[in-house]
Amino acid sequence: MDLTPSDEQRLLRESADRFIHETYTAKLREHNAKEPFGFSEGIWKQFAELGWLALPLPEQHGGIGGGAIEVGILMEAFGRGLVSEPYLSTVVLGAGLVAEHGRDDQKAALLPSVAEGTLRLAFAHAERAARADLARVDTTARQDGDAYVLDGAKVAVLDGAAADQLIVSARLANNGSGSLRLFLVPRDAAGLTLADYPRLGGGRACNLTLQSVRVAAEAMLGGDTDATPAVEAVVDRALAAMSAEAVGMMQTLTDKTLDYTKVRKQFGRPLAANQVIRHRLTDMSVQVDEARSMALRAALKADADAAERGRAASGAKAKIGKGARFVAEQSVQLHGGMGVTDELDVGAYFKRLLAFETLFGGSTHHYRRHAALSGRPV
Amino acid sequence: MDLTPSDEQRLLRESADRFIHETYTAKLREHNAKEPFGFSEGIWKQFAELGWLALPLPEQHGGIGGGAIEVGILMEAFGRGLVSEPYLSTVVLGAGLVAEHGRDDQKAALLPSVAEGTLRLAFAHAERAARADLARVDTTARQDGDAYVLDGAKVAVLDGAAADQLIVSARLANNGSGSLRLFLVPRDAAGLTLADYPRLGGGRACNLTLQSVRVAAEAMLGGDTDATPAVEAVVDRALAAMSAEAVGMMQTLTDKTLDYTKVRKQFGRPLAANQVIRHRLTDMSVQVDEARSMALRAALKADADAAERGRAASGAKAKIGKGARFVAEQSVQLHGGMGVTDELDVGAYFKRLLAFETLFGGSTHHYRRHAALSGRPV
Amino acid sequence: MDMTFGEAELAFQQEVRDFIAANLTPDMKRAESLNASVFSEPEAGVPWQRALNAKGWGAPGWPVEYGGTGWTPAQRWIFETECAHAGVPSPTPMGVKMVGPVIIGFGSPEQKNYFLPRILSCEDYWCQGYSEPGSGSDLSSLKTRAVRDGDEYVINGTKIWTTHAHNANMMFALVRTSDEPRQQDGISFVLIDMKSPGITIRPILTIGGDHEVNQVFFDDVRIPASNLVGEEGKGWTYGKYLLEFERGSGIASAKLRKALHRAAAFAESDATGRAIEDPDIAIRMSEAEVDIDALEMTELRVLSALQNGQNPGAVSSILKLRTSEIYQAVSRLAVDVIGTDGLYVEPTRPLHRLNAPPAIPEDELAVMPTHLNGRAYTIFGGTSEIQRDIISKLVLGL
Amino acid sequence: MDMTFGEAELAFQQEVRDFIAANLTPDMKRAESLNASVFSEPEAGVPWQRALNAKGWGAPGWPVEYGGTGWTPAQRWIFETECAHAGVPSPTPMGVKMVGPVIIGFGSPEQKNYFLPRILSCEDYWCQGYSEPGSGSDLSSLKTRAVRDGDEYVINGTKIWTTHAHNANMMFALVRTSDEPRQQDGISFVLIDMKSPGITIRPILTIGGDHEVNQVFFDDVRIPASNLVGEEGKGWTYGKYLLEFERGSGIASAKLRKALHRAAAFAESDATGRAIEDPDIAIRMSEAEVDIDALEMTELRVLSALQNGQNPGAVSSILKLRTSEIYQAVSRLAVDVIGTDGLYVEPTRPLHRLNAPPAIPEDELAVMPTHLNGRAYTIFGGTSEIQRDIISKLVLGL
Repeated sequence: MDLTPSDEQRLLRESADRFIHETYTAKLREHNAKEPFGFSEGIWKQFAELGWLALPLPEQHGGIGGGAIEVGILMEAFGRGLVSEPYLSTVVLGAGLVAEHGRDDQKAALLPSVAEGTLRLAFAHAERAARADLARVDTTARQDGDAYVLDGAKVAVLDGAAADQLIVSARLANNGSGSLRLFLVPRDAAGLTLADYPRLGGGRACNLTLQSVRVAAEAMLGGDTDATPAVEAVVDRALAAMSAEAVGMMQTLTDKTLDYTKVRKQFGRPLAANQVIRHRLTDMSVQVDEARSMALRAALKADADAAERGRAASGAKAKIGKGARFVAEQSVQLHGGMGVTDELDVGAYFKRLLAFETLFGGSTHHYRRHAALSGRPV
Repeated sequence: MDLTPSDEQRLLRESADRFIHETYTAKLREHNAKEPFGFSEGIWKQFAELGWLALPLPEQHGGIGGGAIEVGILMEAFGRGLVSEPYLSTVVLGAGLVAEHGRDDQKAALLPSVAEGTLRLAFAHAERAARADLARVDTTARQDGDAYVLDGAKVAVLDGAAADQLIVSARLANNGSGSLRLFLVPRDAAGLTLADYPRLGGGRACNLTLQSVRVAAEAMLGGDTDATPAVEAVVDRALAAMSAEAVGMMQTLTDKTLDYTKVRKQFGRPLAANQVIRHRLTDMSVQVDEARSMALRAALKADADAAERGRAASGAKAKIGKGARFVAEQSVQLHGGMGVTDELDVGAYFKRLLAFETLFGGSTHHYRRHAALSGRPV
Repeated sequence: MDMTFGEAELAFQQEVRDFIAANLTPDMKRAESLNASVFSEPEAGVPWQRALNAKGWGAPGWPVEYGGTGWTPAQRWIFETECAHAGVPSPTPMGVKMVGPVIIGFGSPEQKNYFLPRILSCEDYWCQGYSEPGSGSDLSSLKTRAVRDGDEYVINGTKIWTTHAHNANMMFALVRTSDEPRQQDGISFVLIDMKSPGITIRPILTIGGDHEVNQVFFDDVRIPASNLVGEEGKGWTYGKYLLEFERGSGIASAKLRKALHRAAAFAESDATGRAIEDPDIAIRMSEAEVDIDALEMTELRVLSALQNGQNPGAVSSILKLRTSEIYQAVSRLAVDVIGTDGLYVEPTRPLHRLNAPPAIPEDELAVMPTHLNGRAYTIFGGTSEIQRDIISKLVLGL
Repeated sequence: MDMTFGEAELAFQQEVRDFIAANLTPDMKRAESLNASVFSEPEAGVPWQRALNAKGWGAPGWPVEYGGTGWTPAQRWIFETECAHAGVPSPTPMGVKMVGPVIIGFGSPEQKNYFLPRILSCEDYWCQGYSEPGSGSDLSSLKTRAVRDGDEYVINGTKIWTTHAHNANMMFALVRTSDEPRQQDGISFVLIDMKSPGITIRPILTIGGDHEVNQVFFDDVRIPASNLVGEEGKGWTYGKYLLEFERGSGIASAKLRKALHRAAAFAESDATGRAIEDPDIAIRMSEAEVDIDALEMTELRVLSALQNGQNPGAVSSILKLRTSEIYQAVSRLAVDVIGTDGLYVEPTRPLHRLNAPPAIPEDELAVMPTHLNGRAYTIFGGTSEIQRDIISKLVLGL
């Protein structure tokens, strides 16, 4: 038992922090917001060169074979910089699903390109009626000879417009009725319509409709087996990654607020001279610390059995969600009027943390899942 | 629309406040705790003489015909004094059930004696398996000729040992199976066993078992109709009364804490010089004010239709429960070491407010009931 | 004590309902339902204020001689409740509720004659110049300076958080006319024509993406000395009067209830996957509703005290604090109800000018910006921290 | 980074389990499960401490030369976790964890030779004389005075909140030996025989009805001057050393988890009407469990840093704050689980001396007193308010 980072992990943290600090300025964010996909192709290329896109991918398919801890180190730095490049959607979710559930030929075909930065993926799973229920999928896949025909609608597809291929979940409509499958669908497939929009806190997302979208049978990810366990595993790892990202945001907001309240004067003395504000900052830093512990736990349990993994991931998402809300709201509050404008970074972190809370379900959802996975009747 | 008290209401408040202030000292409470029933027969007689026992009873049966507002005025004063006399159990619940659901002969036989202070009642309804669910009653009443035979067990019967008659709820076991009935059972009935105990925060309560307790058919309260609506109405009024009592306790605790923190010095200055403590006291007084509003609302709606009455009563219980916890916990906290001993009153108020929260279900239970009565699926 | 309305009150309620039915246009209603800011855009707020004025209801709170209605507190409550329920526009209060009372209380006869009718009719659109960068909730430290020069004042400095400065043709402002040992003593209350040379307006976009507030710069701006209200150096007193004028008259529960009902409607729709079936959402709806019930009761207790000529006491100072907290809880609940639809960012502003259908249901559009902008509720007009400082002084004698 | 145990660690875990199985008697176990106080009664605590001492585990934290175990942090964590899980007694820490380290650090050779073995064997039962009425969390203002008189000190004054003074035969105390400009500089650390003439003990019952603390009066109490530890006037430094000795070594998560599991067991029983089926209870169980998970991870991070010879930094000062808050949340959850059974007041103390069956299930007896007494967690040892003051200084540099 040892929770101190290895030398490699320390180096990774240093290089990620340095890159973000030097490169990922407010100016870059402003630039990225105007890009068609909401991020910078150049930065994405640098991610590839730094080996970050390959980091968690298996070594036999062009990856480095890192684990959730390493992804967490990167994501925390990304959170500090409010990075909008599609790391979560392409590497953690997209490539994660291919690695977890894909056939060997699919891994060999797709993963090296992801590692090189030449292929982007997105996961089209959530639906309007499902809310946070991962199991609720109404989109259907009807087998038609050598092809599948997909019909349905998806919401909140992260970076969908930037993806070359979308991994679309659907339930089988005829053979094997009701069982969940994942399909690789090219973004420009006939019958696929994207409603692309700028996303709260940076990056883009889209809603999409599938009207008789026809894909070859080989486009089914993996063999003809239920994809639910793979979806749960990969989403749990995404929760761990997002948790680390949230830690980065929370830490940065707390640091910024601390700096501001030390300098900003009111009634002739710094805001931080108020005991109420000092205690608020203390509670913020306690929340950051607990969030850090939970993100680490979710990463350490990312390869544990499904129940333990799920409890750690949902525990992290739930607790960090509450903590993130507190830290974000108090950061805005303590920045006063300037906190509620788009002129300071604080607002951007606030919005990105709201997006964190919303994605894959909020704190109550995850406490409930935690309780269910603990055998409590909920 | 006018929410200012009438002259009569003002006078009642003044006389109740004066009585409690002059008579109901810590010394009396200490004395009462050693009395067999946990209260003073002499004080109970005074309550009768002051007309307080008659206050909410119908005029045709020896009462004064006051309403929930008047009861609330009394109960708030009782809360300030931590009164342990069985007003809630005998007058609000017991006589309330007789007035609401009893036959005219029962009202004529019982209510004047309650008003005079010569008859005490208690309501034996809650059961271990039911938790806060008023509708869950497993005790049975089996009709046997001209009698009913009661079997079951009740918990948390307030002032049961001090009562001359217990009003026991049971479900019919043969004729009209499952329908709820109330029975007047003498405390010394054969087959009735009381486990009497001192109650958290003052007064006494008991658990009781009924083993083939035989009562005459006339002992059934009211006609042969379901008693559920009467139970709900009377418990809602009890919730309003308890809410007012809680307001009295919360106000007193806040006053005491304010006084203490102004005087008690630490690091050379009064505790109340700390901004964190001033804000805490502010939040306590805000909670008291909101509690006062909700107790008033519950009283004003005590005779409204069932849904509106229930929403107001459950809303008050839920919100005041949360506020009471906050005020009680912070009062103890701000009194420091002395707050966690039995040497100051603060602990007694803390315990009585805990008892308030527990009785008839906690805040979550009542928010859920509020939601259900508002047509929300819970 | 009772909560029921008498016959006269019921008749008045009907009159208000009839008025609203006759004057609230669909455009106004849509603009209001898509309004993510505190106050309505002029295109909705001005015609509504004019309709009120035509009915004689342009400034209910003013003395009758100046155009007030002489309503009882119960009538005011009925009016506000019906307006909130119907979703009428919320014109900015800077004219009717803010500069109006100050002019009535301290203005010259000429100022009264000239300005008051123009306030009622919206001929003048007012903004407020109080806050400055660096002064925050500590107004007494303000630095914008007005120097007397013959029959004029020359103003230099800057004001910030100026709501609707870009729509206004008039500003009332607190400016420093002298330096005194007590900073408050050197402050005066002046009226400024926004078309005066030397005024520049810099928009400040809110966290929700709206253009509601501005920074206003004054560079040798000249105003006639007759635009001084009352005495020089008494501006602080007038500013405080204004706060007290408003205090204890807040009727916010009706608007909060309306906001909650809108959130409930979203929760019951298929667009949110019937969020109401999540027990957490259902129970939080009840929590918010009970909080609003408590606020309403407190408001009614204050109104009843006023109606009986009593001083409602310090209770009224608690209302702002709770109103802002409940507002944020309700807007947060709405955000949780719409789930991932909250990720959608609509750049068009004001939202009601949007023509093409967005990627989420149109009536959800204002939910997230409303929540984001609403974080300002616990900041502007004195942060909640300062409110607690004040309450601990007033209510607790600390 | 990994959370799994190596082979040696697993072997040690087994050794601890075997030890507990062999030494934890049913009486000790029952006493502990019915213990509503922080520390066990001597009848459970003393035999357990003696068993530990017989095994050589009497004072794991001491240097090996004085009887310490030399455990790695991971071993300490395993030991504490297994003990909590099994529900072993919690002897008072005043001997092994408090006065012991001070004597080791600053005592004379004679003091070490005499007292340390008696601490390990419980021959001496220690209590702590720090707090005084009126000094609260501000210890530097203490007034109990020790005046040198030949080879003795004469002590006058009073100490309060003295845990188990009624069981103890020895007290270590901070007393004032001189008046200095800095109040702290006049304080000395002395050892007092509790059987000395002039000592009176007044019991103070806790809010939960337990006799755990006392007020102790000193009326011309004489102690040998050789009972001064270290130098006169340095008592404040030794007291702080003691706090730092303890800091960062807290392993509370295991005990909290045990308390939560007990609450869960109640919730799953018919005695509570299966409270667990109330989704609010079930979800709060998960909230508490996740809070404990976070605390445990923080503890493990601190242990790992120590294991690698690093300074865990300010993180450890957060542990007390969160531990006390989570403790109260868990005890509150247990209270909500048992519902109206919490109304039952049992006068017998300690609870494990009860012979007749109570009106509620016996294993619920400690729930309410534990909750009531547990309000002290955020008060004693520096209130949570003072903890936040400290953290804001240490962690945030404020």
